[in-house]
Amino acid sequence: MNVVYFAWVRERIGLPQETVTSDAATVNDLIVELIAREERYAAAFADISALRVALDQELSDFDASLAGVREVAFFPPMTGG
Amino acid sequence: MNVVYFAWVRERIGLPQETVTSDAATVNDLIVELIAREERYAAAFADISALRVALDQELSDFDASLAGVREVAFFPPMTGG
Amino acid sequence: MIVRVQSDVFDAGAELNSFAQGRHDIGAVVSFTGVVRDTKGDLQEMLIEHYPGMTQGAISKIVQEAVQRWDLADVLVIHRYGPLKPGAPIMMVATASAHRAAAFEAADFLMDYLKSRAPFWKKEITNDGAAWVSAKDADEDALNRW
Amino acid sequence: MIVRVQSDVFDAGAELNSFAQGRHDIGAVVSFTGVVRDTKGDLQEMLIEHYPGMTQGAISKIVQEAVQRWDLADVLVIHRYGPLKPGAPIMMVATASAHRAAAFEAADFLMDYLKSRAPFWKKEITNDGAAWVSAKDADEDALNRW
Repeated sequence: MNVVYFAWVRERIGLPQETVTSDAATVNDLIVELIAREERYAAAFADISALRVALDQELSDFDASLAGVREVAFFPPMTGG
Repeated sequence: MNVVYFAWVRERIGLPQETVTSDAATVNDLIVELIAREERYAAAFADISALRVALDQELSDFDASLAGVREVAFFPPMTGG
Repeated sequence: MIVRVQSDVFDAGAELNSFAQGRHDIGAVVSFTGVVRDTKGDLQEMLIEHYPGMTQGAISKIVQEAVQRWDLADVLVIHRYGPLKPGAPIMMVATASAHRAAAFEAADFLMDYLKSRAPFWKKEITNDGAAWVSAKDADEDALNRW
Repeated sequence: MIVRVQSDVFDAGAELNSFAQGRHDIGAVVSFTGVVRDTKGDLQEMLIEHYPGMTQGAISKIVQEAVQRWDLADVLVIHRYGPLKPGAPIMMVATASAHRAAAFEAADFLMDYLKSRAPFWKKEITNDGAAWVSAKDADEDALNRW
């Protein structure tokens, strides 16, 4: 699946998007996998309460299922307007 | 003193302003005097609750004193905006 | 702070663009434009009468009240009188502030007070005749919000 | 209903004038313009990042919600991304309705939701360095008003 990052999450991880092959059942499971990869992921996901997640371009929750999901996006709370 | 009328008050009385010589102590007293004059004044002042009064260009009350007042204005509730 | 009472038409877009222009301490600009409405399609014109000796002062007092209540960088009020055609702009309010809540609330407040405390009276000339627009209880009640 | 997401500058006045133009069932138009604020005078630019695949859809959903809640004749949302200079317009909302309360409330609602639910992130480049703008608790709390 496609994983995309925005704002300081993108900066900490050091890339805007990547293809991730994973059997993670939920967003939380995926985060655990990513954190285990490298320090920069651990830094980006250190405080989940400071993050938001969208699944296929819809805001979602960290315990949501990834079944059938093609794109996961991680970013800080939005600051539009 | 100068007495001015707006909107349907002006239309009922049939003139936009007039000079009135009166010893009326309050707005209410002045209205009693005007009503006694002619039917068109009685028609204009038939329902005081549907009227507003301004003294020297400031919204005021019907029991306000006329001492020193140079201009009294009668009109329906405003519909600006 | 600008208050203009005029019979001439005004250009709401041009007013918005020149309002609070070039200031860098502003984050939010709110505008309200009142337009002659003709829902039934039978309105020939709207006639707006006002009290020339009182209008400017009454509006300025309302603006001063808004400036005391909210942190505003600038305020604009334009209000027309005379005969207006359907679709024509009647009046305009604009507020500028560092933050959006102040700009929104002040514009809303200004409109509520201009509606019921600025000495204008509207008369509608329709195909069926002429009638003064009645003040609504809801408009008077709206003042209690502030 | 128009939603535009663009890097180009827009002309708020021209947008206001062409918005809901020629309609006679409208009595009230409210606009909000967000501007790059530089209170301290040390801002070089504001960088706005967005999520291209999501932005248009997220804004359209917010607009649909507003249209369901209020009796609106038209809605306009423009939001920019990319580098913006101090004083530049960031975004604009306009609402048109028969009555002022609906126009005001819907514009206020749209701003609250665009602030916290549209996928934009602001970064300020100042003389002292770069920093992402933090979301405020007050902005999230504002959603509870609706």
